[in-house]
Amino acid sequence: MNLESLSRLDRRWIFLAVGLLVILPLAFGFHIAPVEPSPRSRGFYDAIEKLPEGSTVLLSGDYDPSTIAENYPMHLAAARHLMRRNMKIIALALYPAGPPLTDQVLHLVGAEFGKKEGVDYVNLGYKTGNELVMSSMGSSIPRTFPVDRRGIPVADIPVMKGIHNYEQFSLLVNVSAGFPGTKEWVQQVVSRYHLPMVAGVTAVSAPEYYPYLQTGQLHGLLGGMAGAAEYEALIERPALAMRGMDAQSLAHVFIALMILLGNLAFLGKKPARKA
Amino acid sequence: MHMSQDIGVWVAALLTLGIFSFLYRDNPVYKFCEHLFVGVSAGYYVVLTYFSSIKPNLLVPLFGHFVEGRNFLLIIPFVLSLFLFSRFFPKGDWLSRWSIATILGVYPALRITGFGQSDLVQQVGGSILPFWVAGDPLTSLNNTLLVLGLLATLVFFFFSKEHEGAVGGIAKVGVYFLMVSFGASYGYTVMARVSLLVGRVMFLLDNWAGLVRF
Amino acid sequence: MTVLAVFAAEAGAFPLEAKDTPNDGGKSVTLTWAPPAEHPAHWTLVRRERGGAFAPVATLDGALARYVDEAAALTNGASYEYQLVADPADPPRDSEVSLPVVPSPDWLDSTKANVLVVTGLFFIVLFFTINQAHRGRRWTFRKIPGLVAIEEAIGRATEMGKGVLYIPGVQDIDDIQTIASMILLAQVSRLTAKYETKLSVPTNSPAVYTVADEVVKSGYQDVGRADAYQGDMVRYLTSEQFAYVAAVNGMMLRERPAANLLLGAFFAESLLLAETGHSIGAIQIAGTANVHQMPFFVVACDYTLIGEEYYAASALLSNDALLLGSLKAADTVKLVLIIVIALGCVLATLGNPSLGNWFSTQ
Amino acid sequence: MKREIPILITLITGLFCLVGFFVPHPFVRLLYDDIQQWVIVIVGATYVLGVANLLRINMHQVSQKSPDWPYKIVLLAGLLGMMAIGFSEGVRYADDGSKFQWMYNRVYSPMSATMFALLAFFIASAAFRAFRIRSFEALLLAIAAFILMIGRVPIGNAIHPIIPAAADWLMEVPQNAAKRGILIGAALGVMATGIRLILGMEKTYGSGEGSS
Repeated sequence: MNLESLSRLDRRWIFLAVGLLVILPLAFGFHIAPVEPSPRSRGFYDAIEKLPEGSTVLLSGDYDPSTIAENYPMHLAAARHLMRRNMKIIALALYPAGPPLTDQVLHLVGAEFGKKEGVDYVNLGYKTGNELVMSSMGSSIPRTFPVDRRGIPVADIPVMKGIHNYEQFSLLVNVSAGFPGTKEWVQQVVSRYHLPMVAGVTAVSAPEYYPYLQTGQLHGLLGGMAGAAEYEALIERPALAMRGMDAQSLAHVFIALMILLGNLAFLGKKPARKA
Repeated sequence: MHMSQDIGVWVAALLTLGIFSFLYRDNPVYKFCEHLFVGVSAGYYVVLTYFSSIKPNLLVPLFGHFVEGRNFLLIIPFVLSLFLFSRFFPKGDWLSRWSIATILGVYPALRITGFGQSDLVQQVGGSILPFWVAGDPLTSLNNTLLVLGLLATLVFFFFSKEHEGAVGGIAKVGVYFLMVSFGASYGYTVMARVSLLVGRVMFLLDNWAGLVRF
Repeated sequence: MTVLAVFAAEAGAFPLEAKDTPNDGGKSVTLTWAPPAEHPAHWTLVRRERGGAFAPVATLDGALARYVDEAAALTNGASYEYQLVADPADPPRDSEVSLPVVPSPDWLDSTKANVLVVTGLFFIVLFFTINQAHRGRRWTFRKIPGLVAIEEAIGRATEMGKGVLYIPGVQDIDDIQTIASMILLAQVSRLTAKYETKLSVPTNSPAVYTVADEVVKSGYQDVGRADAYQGDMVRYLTSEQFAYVAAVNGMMLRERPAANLLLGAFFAESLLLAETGHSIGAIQIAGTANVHQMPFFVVACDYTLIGEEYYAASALLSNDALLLGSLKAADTVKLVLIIVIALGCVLATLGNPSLGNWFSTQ
Repeated sequence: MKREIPILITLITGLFCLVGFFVPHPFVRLLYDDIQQWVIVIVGATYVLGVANLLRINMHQVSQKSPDWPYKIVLLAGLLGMMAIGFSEGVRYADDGSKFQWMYNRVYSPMSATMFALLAFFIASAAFRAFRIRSFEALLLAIAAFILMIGRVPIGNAIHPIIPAAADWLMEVPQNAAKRGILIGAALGVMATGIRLILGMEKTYGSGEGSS
């Protein structure tokens, strides 16, 4: 096959190759390389690790099923890490389709560690208003969230006792897919109320949060499924993300090759036009 | 290998494959799934919004605990929320502008202070770094590069001067930094999209086909 | 024995500092203390209004060193005294009674002073430049290569006898990027009218359709070619994201436009549209402020208006005093920031980090 | 009057929220807190309005037998069915075993998760067909993309530990510098637009038909 015809290749062949490269390593589970935590994932881990046991933590799961593959593993791992260290978790979700995922995470991990809903953790659910909800919580959390996801008044929930605003939290753990999410929490809460924060985010949005890391507005960052895998390695609890890393690696190499091949085919076709 | 016996898993798997059929081309199965998705998600939003915002933050305090605290003031958002629906009546839609006007006041204000503090003031503060840190040449180099890259980028986005001479040269450096950052974004986007596919394949292989346990 | 116990309490007593909580809305007192090395399991915090009797406020963990009393019972302007009472009481390790404290609300949160100063200065510059622009002042701005390229692309489409496809993004008309796109569309439609080139504008929202149609119609009228305007130049396709992409890609493959203009807010569809446009060999010019999508445009398009360049292009074309004044104000502040950062870095290198600290809010 | 009252409302709510950031005194804060609570509810109502609108448009399309109208029936069935299930279950809609959650887990969630998984395929094809390295700028972009793509996954570390280290440095220094430049510029843009909106200077471009 010469380069000329390569450039006219039906793209559905590429689709097929991508599909196989993802399916095969998952189906047959071979192992390419171990996961090495990056400094940013370590920052996320350390921020939770150095909190005194029994602190109260705000866990905001701002994502929905469209990014479940990236965000759910980090949400799960964060909940495991927090419950292992006996933190009290106040959870919420500012994506409409987020609260059921928070329920799933908290119920699953709560059962693993024998934690009780209402006593050790609560899911406040969803509230309309995006970043306005964050700002309003700074004035009063019970007023912003009068009831939890199950309709129980927060005054009757033991874990909510004494929670008025951000003053009572030691850390904000945010799992974010975009808007509203990490950027808005930094803008409305971290900078304003000086609450320390770590974030686990989709890979698409990760690069734009690096400026917040350097200034200390974020103490740690998990970027995408790879970040989640690194965090799973740190808490020594391999799960979904680590098992996805082989397929992920192969697909990355394939796409890099596609860029190279595409440019070779293009060179073969006609001289480059100046940009 | 144990294919799932759960009808729910089958529904989920068939809908997943229905969406993937778009890869072959746009087709009726995909169209069916897409419309079902839009309908179900809209229905979901209404139920969720009612139970998580409208009922606990408006109806219960307003009609159940009218005299407590400042609850009586909730009559204002109650009326403004009703006004929103005035646009379904040909002559009443000016009323809905009152409701929109409250939203149009609050969000820009939140953004002005939010962006002003965290994306402007704080970022300027974070960029004021020493070019030389005693005994740490690597940090010194990184600080210098970070500051120069930022300044060059700002010069590129400076529109009051033609990009000629020294300014043009600095702006060009700014473009180089921008291109590196776009490359990073490209790499991360590839990672994100592949992960989502990995997630779906895991669902099909595990929950549906029962081939592997993840 | 009694004498001894009193003596022990005196010896063990440690100071308790009570202060009105700074930068707050009042009704709040911040208490700080250094807990004795062998602290009891708990403290009972007691409070009295001056002249009254002590009453318990809260039970605190013995290891704490700080507590903020925000009880609803506090009154601004009243004077209070506090004491920590050891629990269990034996051995007695109570704190001294604090000096009287008067909670009061503040008019300015001093930790936000830097934000106030920077925001305030920016707005002053902004109102000044907008006012100047309203009075007819026009500044010179740099050329934007992507903007020049749009005219060239339309010219080339004309030479080739092919059309121009204009995709105004996928956000609704209330999005600022879509509004900017409408300003650019006005200019593009004037050019296609002048050159008698076919223009297609597929939209994904009825509201964008309405505005875009109006913009194109008046563009054709502006250059006296109302006769060349056709009702099907602007079309509403569908609001569903991927269905819209599939439909627009279909249009590209059928109509084979010589120029693709992708100007507006784009999300995941950016790479699908740019790929198809690239495959039919069209000149592609893209502009968006969505940073995530920039890489796909940069590699597949001939020109890309990057972020602010995109807004600047629309401001320059609009000749609108508000937009031009805002552009000039942002430029002025950027120049100030460049100087401040450079100066701050030099000072920091010389060992004086005060400028950086002033900007820090963490 | 019809024109002035909305402008006045925007001005008052906007200024309260702006000033409330800097002034903690209850004189400002009480109403500042109230306004935020009110708008949370009003935003909720706009969601309901949006769905009512969707319902109206699609019913109209079905009755007009416009192209693709059978699909609009699917859409309407999904919408009304989901609402019927949710409201009939009442506050138990959120419980783990409810029918509403079944619909979420088995219908909504898989389709939502799959929509963007499609992009993995498209991104590979676009990499081959529309990633042209035809300038120095594009070359820089490509090199950064390569280092990130390989360095961010375990295979990079397996090839050589310098690759993930290079990826980290790239993210923290050059990419950080450029992103911060974009961030600062964008902040100025948002702030300028924001104050123009609050003060009623912004032309509401087609806002009448904008959200209808």
